[in-house]
Amino acid sequence: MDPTLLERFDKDNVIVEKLDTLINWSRANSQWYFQFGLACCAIEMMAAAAPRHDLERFGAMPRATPRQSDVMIVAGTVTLKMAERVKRLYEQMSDPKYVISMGSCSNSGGPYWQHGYHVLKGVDLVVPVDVYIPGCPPRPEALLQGLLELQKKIKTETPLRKQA
Amino acid sequence: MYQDFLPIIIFTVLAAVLIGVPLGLQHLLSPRHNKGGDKLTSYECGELPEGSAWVKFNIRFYVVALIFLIFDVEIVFLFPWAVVFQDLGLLAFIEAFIFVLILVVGFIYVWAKGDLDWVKMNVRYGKGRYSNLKTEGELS
Amino acid sequence: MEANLVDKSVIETGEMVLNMGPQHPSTHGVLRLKIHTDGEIVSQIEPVIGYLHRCFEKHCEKLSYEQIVPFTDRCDYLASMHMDHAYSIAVEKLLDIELPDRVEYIRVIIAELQRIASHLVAVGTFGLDVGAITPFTWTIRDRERVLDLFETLCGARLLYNYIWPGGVSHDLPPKFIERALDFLDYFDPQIDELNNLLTTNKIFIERTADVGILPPEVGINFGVSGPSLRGSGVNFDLRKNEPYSIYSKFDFDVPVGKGEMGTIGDTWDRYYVRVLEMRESAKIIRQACAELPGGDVHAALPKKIRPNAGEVYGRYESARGDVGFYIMSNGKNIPMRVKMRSPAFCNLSVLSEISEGWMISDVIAILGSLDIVLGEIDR
Amino acid sequence: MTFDEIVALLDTKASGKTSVIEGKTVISVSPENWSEISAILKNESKLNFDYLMCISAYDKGDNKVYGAAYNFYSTVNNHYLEVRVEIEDGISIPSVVELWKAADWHEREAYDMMGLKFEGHPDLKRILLSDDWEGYPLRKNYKEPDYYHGLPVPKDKSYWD
Repeated sequence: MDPTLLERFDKDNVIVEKLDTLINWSRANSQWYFQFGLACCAIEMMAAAAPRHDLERFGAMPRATPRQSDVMIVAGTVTLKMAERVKRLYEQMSDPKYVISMGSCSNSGGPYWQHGYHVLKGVDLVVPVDVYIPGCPPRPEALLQGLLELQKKIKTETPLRKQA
Repeated sequence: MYQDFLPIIIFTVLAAVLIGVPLGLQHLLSPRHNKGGDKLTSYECGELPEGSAWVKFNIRFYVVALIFLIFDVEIVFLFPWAVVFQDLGLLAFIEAFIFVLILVVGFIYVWAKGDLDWVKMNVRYGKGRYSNLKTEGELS
Repeated sequence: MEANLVDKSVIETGEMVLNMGPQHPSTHGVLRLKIHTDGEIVSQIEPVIGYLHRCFEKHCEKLSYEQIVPFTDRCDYLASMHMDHAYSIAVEKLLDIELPDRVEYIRVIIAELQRIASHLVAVGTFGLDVGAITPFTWTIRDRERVLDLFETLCGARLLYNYIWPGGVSHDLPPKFIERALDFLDYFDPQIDELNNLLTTNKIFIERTADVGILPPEVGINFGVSGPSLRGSGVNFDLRKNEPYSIYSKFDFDVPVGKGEMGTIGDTWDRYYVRVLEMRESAKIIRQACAELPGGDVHAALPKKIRPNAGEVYGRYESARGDVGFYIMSNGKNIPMRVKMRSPAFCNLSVLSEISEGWMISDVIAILGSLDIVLGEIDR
Repeated sequence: MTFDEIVALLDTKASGKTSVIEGKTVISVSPENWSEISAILKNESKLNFDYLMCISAYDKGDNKVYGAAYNFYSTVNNHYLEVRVEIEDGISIPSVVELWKAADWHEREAYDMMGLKFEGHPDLKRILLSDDWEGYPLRKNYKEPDYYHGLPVPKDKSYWD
């Protein structure tokens, strides 16, 4: 695997790199997540943001409005009454935006899949999801790993080249 | 003659560059496809806003804005006076003092009439610090 | 002659309907408040709930008694041990099982640890609502230690499925009691630190004293319960008035709002009752750990729960208030109807009554002091 | 006061309006005189039920008879009472919002979940579900809608096997 940008600074303090990679590097390491706590997973997201499993180490800072956030962490059960709001909030997020579906409730309806008449069976029916985190609720470490997966995904993007 | 204006020219050019370059970069690098649709609707915690913000506000907000305007203009008058204040001597100082004094009288009147505090709370269960603001609240 | 040049009543001013909608950092979950404001003064609030309605009562009509326990966990996800305990007490009342003493003691220790953890979150987020960031980081850090205890106990951090009708799923792991007592020794000075930081903080007092006063008779009429009602001076705690389980064996006193910083029943009192309650819970845990008897934990676990037809209403004192389970059974192993009386549901209904005339920032402080959890309100 | 004393007192106050369900410490009241009985329960000094714990709407199972179980508690006299009001579909129960403000949301929830109509309630509309939801979910004969606002409600299991 080619050395990451950080390792190349060990050898010399000036590196030459494609603009795509530099943009991806900055976007990946500053994922401001959109405080979108719905249910039990929100408490685990809060615990992930708290001192023990600190999210800020990875540059993930909680933002309250969709205008200033890049990542929407859907943490909890999305009910049918809430589905349109999730879609509208996703639309109102500023580009480039990503979605992490945290917890089995937002992945696929979770424990409420069988008799939950008011539960949306998976948030991907409403918004495009980038990373799914299993668990009910997933541990804060699982959320951290979800963010790292998203970082890998962002680093493979080509923001400047004309999309196909 | 021109020496006086050189710093101003440098200042405006610098400002133009410092603002223009980031805006240009941002226009170049930012993704373009998501500019319309729901994105431009006003954000109200996920809901569609009900009613409009163009509501007939209470008159007291306009009064506060008016008072601010008066004292703002007063300060504008004091600026040139402050620049040449040294070589005008005692007379100018007294005149400015009278000018400010007249406006302070108006300020005291406005303050006493209570037009400055626009937070007019009438609390249902007001006690302790807020007991004077009670409405017809049953609480004695 | 009063120069009444302008007849002010003619100039009627419109009200702006402001939406503190389902996604808002300070509504403690997906709660929407339709606030009618004139400038910044709130004239009327209409809470809209149901954004987290997960059909708990429909699940109870389709699942058997043991299968419902994970769903009661997910109702009040900040104090899920309390919900399991309340549900188990109701079902045991229906089956009238006799529990071994060890199970009762374990349940009391776990319930009081859970009360400390839930109050820590309530105090932390209330500090956040009023603008103090540090208490949140301190309280959640201390709460992590309680979650470690629960993790050694049953492997889960937040939703445990630990207390079953008739007993508990696992016995205490070795050295659990020493670890719990270590936590309590570590925890006592932390409460004093929290008091120095937040409770006696001038800005905090200015923001919360005399704000959002809940008169006792209004609270009782609205069905408010728990620390929110005790903040108004009503000495009503189910563990004292109606001692279920073995709470009669422990001596602890019930903190009641005394209006030290303002009047009785204001936001500061509701907050301070929770801080004192954490100390009382620590006292109970110490007494329970000292007298923990031996014995088999799975002795009274029924193989098949099939209660005879009848109804039962089990009451329980959870971290948010008075949880009730009204279970109607018709003899089958699936209940006919389970209705959960949610304390936060009634506590929230009093919000529009006591926050009339306050400013929007005060309404956020009042909402924080009521300590609501939306999973339990919407069920 | 024990349950029998309460029943005796109620008989003296409003004779014949309440009946005890055999084998259970529960009073059953017909909708017509429920408002009168509830006034007695609240204002009578010896009873003084000032704390309405919860209203549970239940379905008898034969798609015709529905009911609401009121659980009362008195913080002053420290005693309990459970009252049941049963109705056929379509008849409405008099609301008790003026006596206990806690009933306001509980009655809206009973209407939302079970379809019990409470006449005299300030604004009886759905509290948990959205306003354009058809059907009352907790009824035994409730069938889940297939689509709601274009979103599939039942779990699509086609890609499972």
